Amino acid sequence: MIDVSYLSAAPEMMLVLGAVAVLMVDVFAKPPPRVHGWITAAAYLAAGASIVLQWQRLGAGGGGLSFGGALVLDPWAAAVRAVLLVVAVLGTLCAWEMLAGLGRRMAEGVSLVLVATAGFMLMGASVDLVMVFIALEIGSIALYVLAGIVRSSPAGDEAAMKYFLLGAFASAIFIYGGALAYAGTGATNLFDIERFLNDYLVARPAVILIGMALLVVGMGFKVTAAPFHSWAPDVYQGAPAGVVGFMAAAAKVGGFAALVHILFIGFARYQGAWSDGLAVIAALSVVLGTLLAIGQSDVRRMLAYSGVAHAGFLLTGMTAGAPAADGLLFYLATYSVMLVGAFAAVTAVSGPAGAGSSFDEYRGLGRRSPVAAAVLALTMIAMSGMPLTTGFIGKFQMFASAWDGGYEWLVIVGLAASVAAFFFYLRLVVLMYFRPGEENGRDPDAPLPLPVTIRWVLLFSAAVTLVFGIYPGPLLGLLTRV
Amino acid sequence: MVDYLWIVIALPLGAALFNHFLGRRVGEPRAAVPAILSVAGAFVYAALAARDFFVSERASEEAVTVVRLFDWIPGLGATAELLWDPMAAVMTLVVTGVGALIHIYAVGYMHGDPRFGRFFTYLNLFIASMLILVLANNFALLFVGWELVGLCSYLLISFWYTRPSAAAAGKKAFVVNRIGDFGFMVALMVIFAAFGTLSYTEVLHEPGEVIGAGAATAVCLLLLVGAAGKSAQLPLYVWLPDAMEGPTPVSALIHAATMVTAGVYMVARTGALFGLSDVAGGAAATVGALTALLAATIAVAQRDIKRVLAYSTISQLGYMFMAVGVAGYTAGLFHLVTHAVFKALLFLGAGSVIHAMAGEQNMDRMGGLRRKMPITHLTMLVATLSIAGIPPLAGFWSKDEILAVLFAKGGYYTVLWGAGLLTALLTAFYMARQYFLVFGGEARWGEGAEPHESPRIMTVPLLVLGVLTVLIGFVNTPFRLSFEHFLAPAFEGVGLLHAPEDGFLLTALALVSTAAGVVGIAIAYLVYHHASEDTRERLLGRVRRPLMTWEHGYWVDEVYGRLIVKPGLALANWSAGFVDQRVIDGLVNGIGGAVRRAGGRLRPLQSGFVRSYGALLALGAVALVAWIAARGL
Amino acid sequence: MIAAAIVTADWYMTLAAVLFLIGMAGLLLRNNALVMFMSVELMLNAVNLTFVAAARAHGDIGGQMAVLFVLVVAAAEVAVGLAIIVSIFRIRRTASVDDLSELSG
Amino acid sequence: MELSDYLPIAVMFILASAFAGVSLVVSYLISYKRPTPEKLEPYECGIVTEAEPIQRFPVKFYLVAILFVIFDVEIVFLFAWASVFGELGWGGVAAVTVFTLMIVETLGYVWKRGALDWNVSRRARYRAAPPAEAAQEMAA
Repeated sequence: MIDVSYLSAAPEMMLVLGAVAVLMVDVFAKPPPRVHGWITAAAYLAAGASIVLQWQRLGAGGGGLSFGGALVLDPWAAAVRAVLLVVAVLGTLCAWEMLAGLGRRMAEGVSLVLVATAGFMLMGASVDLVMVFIALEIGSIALYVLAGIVRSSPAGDEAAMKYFLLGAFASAIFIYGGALAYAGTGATNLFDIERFLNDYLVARPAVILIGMALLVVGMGFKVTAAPFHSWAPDVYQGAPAGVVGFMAAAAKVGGFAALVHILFIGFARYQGAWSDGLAVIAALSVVLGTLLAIGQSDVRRMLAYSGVAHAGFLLTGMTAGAPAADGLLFYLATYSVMLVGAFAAVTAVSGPAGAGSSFDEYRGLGRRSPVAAAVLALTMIAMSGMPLTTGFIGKFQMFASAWDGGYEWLVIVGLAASVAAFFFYLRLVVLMYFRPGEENGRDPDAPLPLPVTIRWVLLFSAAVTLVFGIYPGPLLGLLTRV
Repeated sequence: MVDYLWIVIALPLGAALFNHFLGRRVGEPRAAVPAILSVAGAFVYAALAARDFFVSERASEEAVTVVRLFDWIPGLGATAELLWDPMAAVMTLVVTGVGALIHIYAVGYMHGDPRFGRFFTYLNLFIASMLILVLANNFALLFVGWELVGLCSYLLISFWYTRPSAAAAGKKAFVVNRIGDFGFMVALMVIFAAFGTLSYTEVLHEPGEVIGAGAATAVCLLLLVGAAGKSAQLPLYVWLPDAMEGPTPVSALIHAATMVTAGVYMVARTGALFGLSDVAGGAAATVGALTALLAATIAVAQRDIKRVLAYSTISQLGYMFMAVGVAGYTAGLFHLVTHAVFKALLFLGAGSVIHAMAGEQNMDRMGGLRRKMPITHLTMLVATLSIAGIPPLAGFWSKDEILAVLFAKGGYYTVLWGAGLLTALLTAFYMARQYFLVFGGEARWGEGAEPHESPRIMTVPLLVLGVLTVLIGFVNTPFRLSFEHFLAPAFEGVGLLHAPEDGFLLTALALVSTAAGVVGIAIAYLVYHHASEDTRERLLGRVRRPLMTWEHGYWVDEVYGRLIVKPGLALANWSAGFVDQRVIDGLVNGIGGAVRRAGGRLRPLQSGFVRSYGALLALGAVALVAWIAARGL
Repeated sequence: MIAAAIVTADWYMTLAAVLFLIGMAGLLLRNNALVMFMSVELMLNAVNLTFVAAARAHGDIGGQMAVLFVLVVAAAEVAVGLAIIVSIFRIRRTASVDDLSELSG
Repeated sequence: MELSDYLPIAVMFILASAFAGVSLVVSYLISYKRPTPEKLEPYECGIVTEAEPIQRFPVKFYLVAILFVIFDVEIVFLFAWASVFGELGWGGVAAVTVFTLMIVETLGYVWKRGALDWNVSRRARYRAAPPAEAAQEMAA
């Protein structure tokens, strides 16, 4: 009955422990911000160590189900955790200035980041629909609060409100899908669902199919796939700059991690039905995301729509089913690092807690802050899928999977959108390097202060994007174990 | 030697990095030193590595070496591998050799520019990218180089970005190239789907066993779209004339000698695939012929010294496409090499003239420069005669071989041969016209202009290229086909079309094409040098209509604009006076605008109201449920 | 016995579907954040009803356990949601979500 | 009746949603929109509203209510545990202990932050250190 392997949830436990410690230390000792930093770092280290242990266990042939079948320890779960840990560390560094500016509520902010990370990590490990739901809510609720954590910002409040209402709506749809799947199959565990669908010939599987579709909708919301994306631009624009990169990347990784388990394990039997559905969503996301990004005049909204398009590319690969898994992970890992890097530059420009990032603020950035501009330019180029960056390799793998899976039309749509996408990615680069700085009273060439935490994030994401773009072998090798 | 071939790429790349970080600190003349040395070093290294190819009695398999660097994208069969065969060697030598000379020249040309170091950074980056392109052993790496040279081209065209026209030209180049790249990317997907790998070694080795003629035609036509974008062929040539906004060394290196020939190189490289499809080859040759003729007529009426050369480049690239289209790969590559030399010379000479005239590019305000600039004059004369096809200069041998190959193919291709011949006549005419307008006759320059010969750092490269223009043609004369033998291992197993060996026929063809060149020069001499001002006006007045059409490049920019922009607006532009610059937002910005408008139309979706977002979400959910339920039931 | 009078699990599930749709309609049609939020709660309760009914039909305890988890998650959502609504109300003096449309495009 | 035999539900689900969606769209498309402040009042009845219809409660009621809901609902898990107490054994006890400790920790946190004080003075004292944030602190 009791098949609990604490190792299979150890990283999350470490993070939650860290969150608890931050809160407790804060109320009882009222320490300076740096103490929270140490605790957070310790929590990340412990989580990282547990992930390493998990890899070792997996390498020794261990792993498997745990906690009554709610969690699984497989290479996918471990790799997703590693990606999320990197995202969380970068995100925390990026947000640190904003968090430290929260004063007495800083501890809450820090612990929310830790808890959100734990939640999304759990999404990647869950193989039970109820567990996925709980993990999803742990992550999401923390993000709702983070979006509005700067009290003095009306835009932040609006962002939090929209995120919350729509997120709650999407979660309700998701768990209703879970309920219908349960009604149809008698199980919430994905392996049990798989077994049921394999063992019995379901004569009229309407309930199960509807449930599956609603599950896809719920996850589609989290990963900002069109037409479930509409929250993303507003939330990215309104939330405090420091956390946006983390919010965007973590939710996307978590959402895809869970979607992969749900569809590739639980509903593998119905691949014919869901891969067509995914293809349609993917095409819609790619086209809508690209078209809408072109007209934007705010960097964060542009990045949000580009995120919609990227969700589309990821879904494009997913249509091929299980063989696409390692490519997906590579794409997720590299894209989220790019995303956090881009938002680190955005944070440097709009200030740690700022809302909105008009294109005009980026004029002449190349002179004001060469590092931020260079990294932002690199991430833009990488997101556009230029060769010698990770963006190209990720995208190519997605297209190759979809082509192999028989979705040639989807690949053509994706390629056409990639071509069009150069417009807006390059527009920002041109703005930063080939346009004079704005002239609203201050010196257009005044150097932009770059906090050391943000500089680290920028350099790290640039290094990852370039090194693994030129020489992706090791990363691919690591991830193909999935 | 060959094992460390990556050094060839690493050298310019290292110099680019050096100048990127230290260029501003080391100051103006010194920043160029590592740049020049790295490219020259790459040339020397490549020449030494190519040494083996000159030993002719080797078995052909041995001549082709694949240098494996590291596993790049294992799933795609894309290993970072360099291919070292005679064709790659030729391309490498052209890129680094001509590149090194142009680097030296640029030291003088870019003198005093505040972004001197940055210029050499881009230039070196370009050389490295171009070498990746030509040395790649798989399509993925080829694509990497392909995109990178495009990026460098974009950066260098808009190098003087404070000029709005330069920025617009850069954008135009980039966007048109994206259209070509789209075709190329789809081609890559199809190749990958059909062969399961992107490696040349596997794809190009007897591809007929894997794919049928239909699939091969599709792949080749898609590749051709990509090649047409990069090599400025119909209908994607519109970016190249505008690209002349870049500094002249850039025009010489990228938009004449090297990058624009990448399309030709790619078609030659994939000759095994093109060999499977007569349709694709015919399409390439036809596109080439049409482009050659069309661009030559446009060049006849240009007034800007660089635009003449730009259209001339497009026209000459058309020749190369004709050659590779009929599988005359040797002829095409031979012309590629000679053209790289004499066209670089022409551009550098033009740059020297522009430099002397303090930025003036209109040939109507030049004239009589022969005595002021003796070295420039002499070298330009050699290059002009060469491109006009006068023996025994380089252009004669290579152009003649292309025409001979076309004639040998016979049938439909005889028509293309005729077009090529007509183009040769026009080429001779407009080049001679340029020569007489710039160097001959009376000085027409305005007050205060003081033309002078350029400094030695610019004239020495001119002289070197001039000597090469005289000599390089002799590597492949009908009497001694050294170049063809040299390249032979690269085309092992590819149905290569040779020039006819019938001595009489060859002589006849050579005489005809020489005659065309002579006639063209003679007409130009009569009209632009011999005739008095009045006679000339009267003569030109009679052909005013076609001349105006040509001067405005058949209004292609305008036509493209009209296809996309609102017809009324375009009509207004049409009648408003055919001003080229005004309607520069042709196809390119038209498409951009259309896409942007589509995006704008979608924006109300994002009204900011939570409930409308919720409604969108709900509708999406309902639609997905309905769709999946319908599929599954 | 009339067959139709036997209340099967289907009846409950149909009721749940109706509740879910009512909640969805409420969310889309009302513009007061609190009411919208209550609609979400209604949707979650429809989920609970489905779980319980299906658990009953399958004779499986798992569905009932799921209900507990959904309940708890709903409570957590309530806490956060109300806090956000209160916070907005303090600044803007309104609970109408249509007034929150400054971020758009 | 087969459990999987839910096609009627599916049809109704789609029809009802489509109906709702279509009526939304149609009403949006064909309706006149001339909003006036009166029309946007929650209760439009001809008389100009002078005050908010409902007297608002102080935030502290809300805080207590929320805390109650959270702690109340969390305890639900103890019932589930209690019903299989015997089967779970010491492992179960350990898990529930951890769970309870987390709840106690939360309680400690809110208590220490002053959320449970009906009387405001202690919260004010807590905030005395950084006074500038007092204004932002209200709903914490």
